[in-house]
Amino acid sequence: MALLAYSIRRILMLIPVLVGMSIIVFSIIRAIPGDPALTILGEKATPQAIADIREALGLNNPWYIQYFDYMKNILSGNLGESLQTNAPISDEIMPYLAATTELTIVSMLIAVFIGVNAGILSAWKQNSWFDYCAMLIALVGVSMPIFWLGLMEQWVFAQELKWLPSVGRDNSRNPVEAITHFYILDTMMAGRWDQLWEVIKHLILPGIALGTIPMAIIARITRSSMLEVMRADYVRTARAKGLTQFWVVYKHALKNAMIPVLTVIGLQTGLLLGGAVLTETIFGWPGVGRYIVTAIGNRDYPVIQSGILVIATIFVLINLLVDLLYAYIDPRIKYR
Amino acid sequence: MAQPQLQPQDQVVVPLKVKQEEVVSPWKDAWRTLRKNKLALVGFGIILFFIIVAVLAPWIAPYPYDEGQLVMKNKPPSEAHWFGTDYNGRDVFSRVIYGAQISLWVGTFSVIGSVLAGTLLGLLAGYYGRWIDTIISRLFDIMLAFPSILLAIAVVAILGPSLQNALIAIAIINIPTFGRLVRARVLSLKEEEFVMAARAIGMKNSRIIMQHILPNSLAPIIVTGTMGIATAIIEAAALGFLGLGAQAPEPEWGKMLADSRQYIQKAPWTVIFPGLSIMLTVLGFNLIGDGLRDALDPRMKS
Amino acid sequence: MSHPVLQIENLQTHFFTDRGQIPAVDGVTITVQKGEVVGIVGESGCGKSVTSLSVMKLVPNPPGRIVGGSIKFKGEDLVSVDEKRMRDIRGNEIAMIFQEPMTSLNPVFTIGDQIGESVRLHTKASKKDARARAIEMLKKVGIPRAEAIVDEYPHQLSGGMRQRVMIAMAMACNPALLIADEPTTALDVTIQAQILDLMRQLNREAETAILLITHDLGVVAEMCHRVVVMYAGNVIEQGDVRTILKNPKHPYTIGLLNSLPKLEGSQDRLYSIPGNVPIPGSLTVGCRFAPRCDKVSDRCRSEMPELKVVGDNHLSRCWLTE
Amino acid sequence: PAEQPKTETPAPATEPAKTGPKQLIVGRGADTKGLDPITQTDGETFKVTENIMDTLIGFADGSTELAPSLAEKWEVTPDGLVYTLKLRSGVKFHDGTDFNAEAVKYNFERWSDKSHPQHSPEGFEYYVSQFGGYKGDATHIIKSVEAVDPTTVKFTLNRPLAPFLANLAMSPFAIGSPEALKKDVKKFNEHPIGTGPFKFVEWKRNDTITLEKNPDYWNPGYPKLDKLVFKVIPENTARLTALASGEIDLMDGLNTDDIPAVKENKDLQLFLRPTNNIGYIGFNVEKKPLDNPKVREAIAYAINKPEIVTAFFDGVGEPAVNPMPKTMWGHNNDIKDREFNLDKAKQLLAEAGHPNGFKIKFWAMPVPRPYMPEGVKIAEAIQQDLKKIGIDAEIVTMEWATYLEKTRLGEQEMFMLGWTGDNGDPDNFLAVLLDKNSIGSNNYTRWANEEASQLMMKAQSNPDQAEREKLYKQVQEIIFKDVPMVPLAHSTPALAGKANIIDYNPHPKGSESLEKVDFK
Amino acid sequence: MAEDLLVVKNLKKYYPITGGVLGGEVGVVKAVDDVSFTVKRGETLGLVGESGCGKSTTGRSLLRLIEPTSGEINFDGTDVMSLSTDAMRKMRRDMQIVFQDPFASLNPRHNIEKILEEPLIVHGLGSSAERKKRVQEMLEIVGLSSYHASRYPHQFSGGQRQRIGIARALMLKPKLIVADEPVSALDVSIQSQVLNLMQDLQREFGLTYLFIAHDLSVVRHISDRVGVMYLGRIVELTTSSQLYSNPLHPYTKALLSAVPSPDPDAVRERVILQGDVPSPAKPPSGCTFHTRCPHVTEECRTVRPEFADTGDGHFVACHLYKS
Ligand SMILES: Nc1ncnc2c1ncn2[C@@H]1O[C@H](COP(=O)(O)OP(=O)(O)OP(=O)(O)O)[C@@H](O)[C@H]1O
Ligand SMILES: Nc1ncnc2c1ncn2[C@@H]1O[C@H](COP(=O)(O)OP(=O)(O)OP(=O)(O)O)[C@@H](O)[C@H]1O
Ligand SMILES: [Mg+2]
Ligand SMILES: [Mg+2]
Repeated sequence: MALLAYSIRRILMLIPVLVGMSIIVFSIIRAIPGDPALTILGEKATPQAIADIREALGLNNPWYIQYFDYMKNILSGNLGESLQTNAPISDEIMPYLAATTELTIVSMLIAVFIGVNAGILSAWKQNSWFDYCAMLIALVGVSMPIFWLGLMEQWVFAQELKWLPSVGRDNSRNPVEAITHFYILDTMMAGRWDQLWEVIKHLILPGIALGTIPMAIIARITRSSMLEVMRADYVRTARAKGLTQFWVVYKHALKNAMIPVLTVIGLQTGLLLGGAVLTETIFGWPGVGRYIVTAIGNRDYPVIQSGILVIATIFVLINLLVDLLYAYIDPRIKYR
Repeated sequence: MAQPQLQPQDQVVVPLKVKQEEVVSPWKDAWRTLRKNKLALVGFGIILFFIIVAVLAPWIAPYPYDEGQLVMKNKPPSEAHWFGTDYNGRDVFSRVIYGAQISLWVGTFSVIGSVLAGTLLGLLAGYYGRWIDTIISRLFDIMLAFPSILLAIAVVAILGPSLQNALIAIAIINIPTFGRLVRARVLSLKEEEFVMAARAIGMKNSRIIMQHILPNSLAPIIVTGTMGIATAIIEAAALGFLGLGAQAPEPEWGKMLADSRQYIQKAPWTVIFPGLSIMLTVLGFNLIGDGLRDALDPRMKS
Repeated sequence: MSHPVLQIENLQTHFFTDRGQIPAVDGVTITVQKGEVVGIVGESGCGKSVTSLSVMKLVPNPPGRIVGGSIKFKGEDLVSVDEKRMRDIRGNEIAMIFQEPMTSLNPVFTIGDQIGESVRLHTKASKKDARARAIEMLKKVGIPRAEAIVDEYPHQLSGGMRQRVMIAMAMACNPALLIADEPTTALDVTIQAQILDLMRQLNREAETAILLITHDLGVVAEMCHRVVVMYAGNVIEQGDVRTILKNPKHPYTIGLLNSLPKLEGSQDRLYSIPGNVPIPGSLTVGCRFAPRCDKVSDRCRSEMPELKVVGDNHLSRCWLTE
Repeated sequence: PAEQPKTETPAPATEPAKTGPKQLIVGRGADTKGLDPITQTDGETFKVTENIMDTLIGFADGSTELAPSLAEKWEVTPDGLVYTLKLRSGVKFHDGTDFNAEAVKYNFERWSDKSHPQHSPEGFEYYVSQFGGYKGDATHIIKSVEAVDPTTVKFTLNRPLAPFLANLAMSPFAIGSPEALKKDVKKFNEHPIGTGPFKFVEWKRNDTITLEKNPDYWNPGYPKLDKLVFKVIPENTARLTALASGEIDLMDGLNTDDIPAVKENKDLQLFLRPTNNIGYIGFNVEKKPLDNPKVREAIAYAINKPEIVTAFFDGVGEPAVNPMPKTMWGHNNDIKDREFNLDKAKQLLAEAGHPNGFKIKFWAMPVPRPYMPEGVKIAEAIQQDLKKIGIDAEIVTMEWATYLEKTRLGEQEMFMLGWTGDNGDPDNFLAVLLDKNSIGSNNYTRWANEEASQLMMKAQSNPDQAEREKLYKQVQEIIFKDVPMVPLAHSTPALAGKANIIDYNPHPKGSESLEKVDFK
Repeated sequence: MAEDLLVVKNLKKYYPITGGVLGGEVGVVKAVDDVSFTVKRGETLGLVGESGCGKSTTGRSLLRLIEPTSGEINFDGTDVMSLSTDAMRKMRRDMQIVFQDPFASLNPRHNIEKILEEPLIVHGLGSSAERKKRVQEMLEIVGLSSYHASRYPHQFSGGQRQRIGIARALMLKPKLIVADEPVSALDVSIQSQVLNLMQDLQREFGLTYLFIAHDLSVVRHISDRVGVMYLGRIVELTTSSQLYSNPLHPYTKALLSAVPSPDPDAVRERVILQGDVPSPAKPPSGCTFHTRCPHVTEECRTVRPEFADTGDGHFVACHLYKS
């Protein structure tokens, strides 16, 4: 019950944040110099055509009128239409969102699996050869400019060795009809295992590039959290019961150590969702980060607004989810 | 069962060297711990190296960073050009050297900006609470809910792409990081008994903040700041990579990467060296940050 | 009194840190007979906990290591047994409870889980049996609503209750020896009285030998048959409880007793031992207590006295008792 | 290539032909914005729509010569005011409705009439620029469009327009199904219906657009392919990698640096798109010190055109002398370009009163365009040379939209831009870029030369091509002398494809229908 | 000069509990619930009770380090509750506090000289040289050497730090010192040193102490009078000898009997209380001790007993002693 009340309160608290965000986004993008009409028309624009388009898009209204119009739409569940494509954003954004989400999930799976286990092993075998190596790698990992890592990956594995494809989400030669836009799901539903393999191959390089930093961060935090927990009294209690080290680590310590790790995982997932711009640029990934950045370049106001709003909402929801997961892991948490 | 084999030297008790009379301030103490941390020393070494390189750039760079000959385009490393040449026939080695100036400058000054603004806001929010806290915290929430790179892109889009504006954008997006840190620190320090004691002797708020709260928030700020420089350098490079940071012909590392990426197969040296430099600098700051954290506040590990 | 459950002989446990080698426990000899309650008293940092952890072989390693002496449990030297055998002993034949009931229970598992875990590990009982045993133990240590509490989490219990749970957990496999490391220090006096009462009762009923670690001479007086007084890693005096409290020989023990404010009489001024408890390892020669001792002689500063028999079942480590 | 090594016999490239439907995947740099061609202005859109929708008149393969398309024949009255087009009969739109004169009339009405229900509130940019305005405007060229009979359309003009037929051949003026347009004009932009060789299937935004063969296509034997996919791969290098690994079959936007690699690769072949553009360095003649022709000329001398072209247009571009393609009629071949000469440049600067040079802002294009593949890099190269004559050029760049907006308003000093021709007429280059009436539109140099403008006006209204040619040559001389811009290069954009692709003819206008393309 | 230095009447401190969907106030923790007592000039009043019973809250409320919910505090003739923030700041010259945790109550980044000098600076007392001299003097007084002045807190042992805490409190020559468990964190052998010091200082400077502790023997030793707290209320208040020889409240009795004595011959009747201390967020009705009291009656459950004098200034709040 406390949990429910807490969840509701958290969701209510989201409202001012979202409204604040929408206002900030709205004012920011209108402060950006550059006319959407021009990006639509390009270097061949005539003044007449520019005027026509501005009028048609309502860009001649004062910004607060534009804002209220926009919010009115949002509240009735309408994210608006792209200035560039005239397509409803709610339709348009789905494939992008799915692409980013798929990549994010894969990256996070890689990051969590390797990161958590490396962290545990490092803590378990503290000061061992493995520990030093893993932590050095993790340190290099957090210091890695991902755009450089991506480029290097492409160069080595795609261009020189030709082991993996370097761009895109799948092999377009025999695409599977996109239903969910999660290509892994789509190919599986269609029973197209050859294409599934293609999709997975396409995910590997960007997945690693995107997953490296969270992986390193997770490994480091898991290690330090584990070390801290391993010093805790209850771990000593568990050992005093005669449990093997394995059980002490994986049962008693891990569950407690996961609490800060979970925070980081949640935070990083959120960051990846919106911050995958660079990776998406390098790997030609048709994701939402690029969608928004392209829209910024095009001054496609509705797309920027809705795109960021959607991302932010997801971000906050992920954090909410993480908080709720705590309750599952840590019965002590009282929601106040 | 055999008795455990005891090594003879185990029995020798090494006496502790505790010099009772010496005055050891917490900072000195931290410095001692830090000095023992080999990785942190490596970090210091790396950063010192880059600082020296940056300062002495005009003397050690064999060529100007903005002059090349098109006929020397994309030549591999040679004796004359250790890191090869780029698409304009410029010496990559010289450009990387000058690039150190830019990265260190942007990293340091953007963080100084974020720290100043963040500390001020964090102090206000944490110490005075109530509606000031609500407003500032909400603002931080809002800023943090944006994917930071998008926010930076938007800020640069307003101000126009340039190195200085990238610096400003990075400083802005990192304000909440420091603001929240300081606020949390203030909130916990406010409950500390020594702050209570300061109030008990009749101290004014302003003095409490300056004498007790701020000095004790400094350690985490320094640690986070050091790591923040690392992040800021990457962010600046990312903006440069996206064409929103440094402008041609400034030899910013991220920009060099972006400009040369199309030649990666033909002239990989134009991509490898700037990237390595970013990584090394960032690694250096992270190493120092790790070391500082262990030295300044062993409990702050996270 | 011929069957010692535990015989610690000249135990030395050192910590190897970057500041140097710290002899946290440096020559401790303790014997615990069947059914006996032996108290270890001493001020903070004198090595009480390290001694008890050494018996369990739970000294964190690195940096800690047993570097000398023997620990015989029912004749078996624990110093040299392997980890597997040690796991059989822990929780089964020797159980341990700790000072902080707040943090010694794992916050993310239920009480029943944590008690049952030990039972299942050592008796191969089924999950159901383990749970039944957990409830039985909870009832035994006087926890009301045992059936409900078994499914609750530690944070839902008060400190006293948690310490009872710790005791239930320790006693679940009927250990021959219970090591209690300051079991009541964190508790209020009224709760302390409850817990001590419970321990006394368990000692009588199950004949479990108890090694009770405390810094409170009052607790010792109420609980123990014999007392070991430690100072800076050494045993400095040892004997049965009446002898130590009524007729102590070592200046430290005497000073300690005198410095206690008495509930009954009102002394105008308390006796106080000058100086501070030494950092272990900072003294390497002579009697560790010498710098604070008011009866100190030159010999004390240069030569470490032996633990010698000074009376019936009474040992002391002081040159004055020569 | 009749002779192939033996190992090549089971060439992987021929496999699609054997195993399944013939499919061509075209890699490109950006996605289409919308598929209703009249609403669009960018090439990425036309690359797709030209395969779906036909224009009345087409261009011959690889040239700007006119060729029959939906119209089989046409006649013009001598006064140049009435055009009669004979339409192909039996042609059907992809939705099964008939293509006929009424459909043509409907399309023109939709485009020209602002009050037409399917007219766009955003207007039709190209219609205005090519046909002088909308119905009712004084400058509107088309007086009427009549459906004389189902296969005959008659256009009556208000005044003669020399390039009228060429205009009809432009991609935006492709004929769409009236039924589909009437049903949902918004949807048409996502799912166009035409008479073209391919039918629209699916559009995954920023990823792929899929088309399939139109079995009822009016041109017998075509298209050769069963399926046509356009795939977005923004990065040029990445796109080439995808081509080499077989993910795509054909790509545009090949980096000039990669041309040797393509040539060396046996599995690949190089295509060159005939040039139809100009990339130039412009001077805002209203800003000091660029108002001085001597200064402009000095800079012109300081730009090492041949070296820049070699370095950045390697093999696929040639140094430009005039602001229009060399292959176009009317190009003045007699003008000899200035040599790269720093001494001369210095001397001119001194004459102009700037012996020690000056500081200047040099606006560089932030985006690659066919006429200027690497704006900033070229700017950097020029900057290096300008430094040698004492001109300290600061490179300025900003978002493309802002760049266009500000240059249009004349905020720039020295800048770079370019132009790709829409039809084969010199007017489309010279007047658009340098006529004084184009200031505020496409004359970014703000060069207002009375003499040149007079000459161009004369040329526009003169139907005699030989006369016009002379006039345009004169204009080019004036331009060369007064240096409002330094024409830099005409590029021949490079494309790469699988070695087994045949019958692919890149068109100078930048996009083309792929109906004839086939695999060996 | 009145005899009573400090008069506290009906002091209350309630902490709000927030929760629910809107995060509003859903209850209160009655940390201090209607406490009254007086402290005479020059005496030591002890305050004992189990953890969480509100001792610290009481102590801090007196100095308005925590803003009390209601009540009257009269210090040396001044109504403390009505003072402005600034006046209160000045008032604190005369009321000082020593904290329990010797590790947390000293700013780790200041050296001892700075810590001790600070009170003087804050109140603008003395020149720099005079202040330094005072610091040296004070260090000697509390049994440290003047060369300690330049050292930092972490270089001292717990006992030494507690001396520094006391020295800081003394710098302003206050009239009253609230000592909040000053010896609880110390080892027995150190505890006696600090207790002796405090007694010496009291004699020398004529100090008045409010001495808070949970250890009955310590309080008994140092105090002239002792108040016993239970769940936010004082249940018994009398002289320390009376309290030991003639405890009236059942809780006091139980508390006394629960203290283990180091004398193996001591024989005392043992009262072991059942159950735990209830939560101050949900204090029991009537007499808050009724849930654990061996003498509970129906009245105890409903009527709150009055805190009344049974004679000779022996106050008790229990229905058993209604006159
Ligand atoms: N992990 C460790 N690393 C280094 N030194 C240690 C470690 N654990 C204990 N010691 C040293 O061993 C000494 C004895 O510690 P121990 O915990 O046994 O004291 P104790 O008598 O139990 O004290 P307390 O009453 O505070 O529990 C301490 O002074 C400490 O310096
Ligand atoms: N800031 C606060 N917010 C809410 N409740 C509080 C706060 N501070 C104290 N309390 C509650 O008030 C009650 C009294 O606390 P107080 O610290 O005065 O007890 P104490 O007698 O000093 O205990 P201890 O012996 O543990 O120091 C406790 O139950 C505590 O939980
Ligand atoms: Mg201990
Ligand atoms: Mg307290």
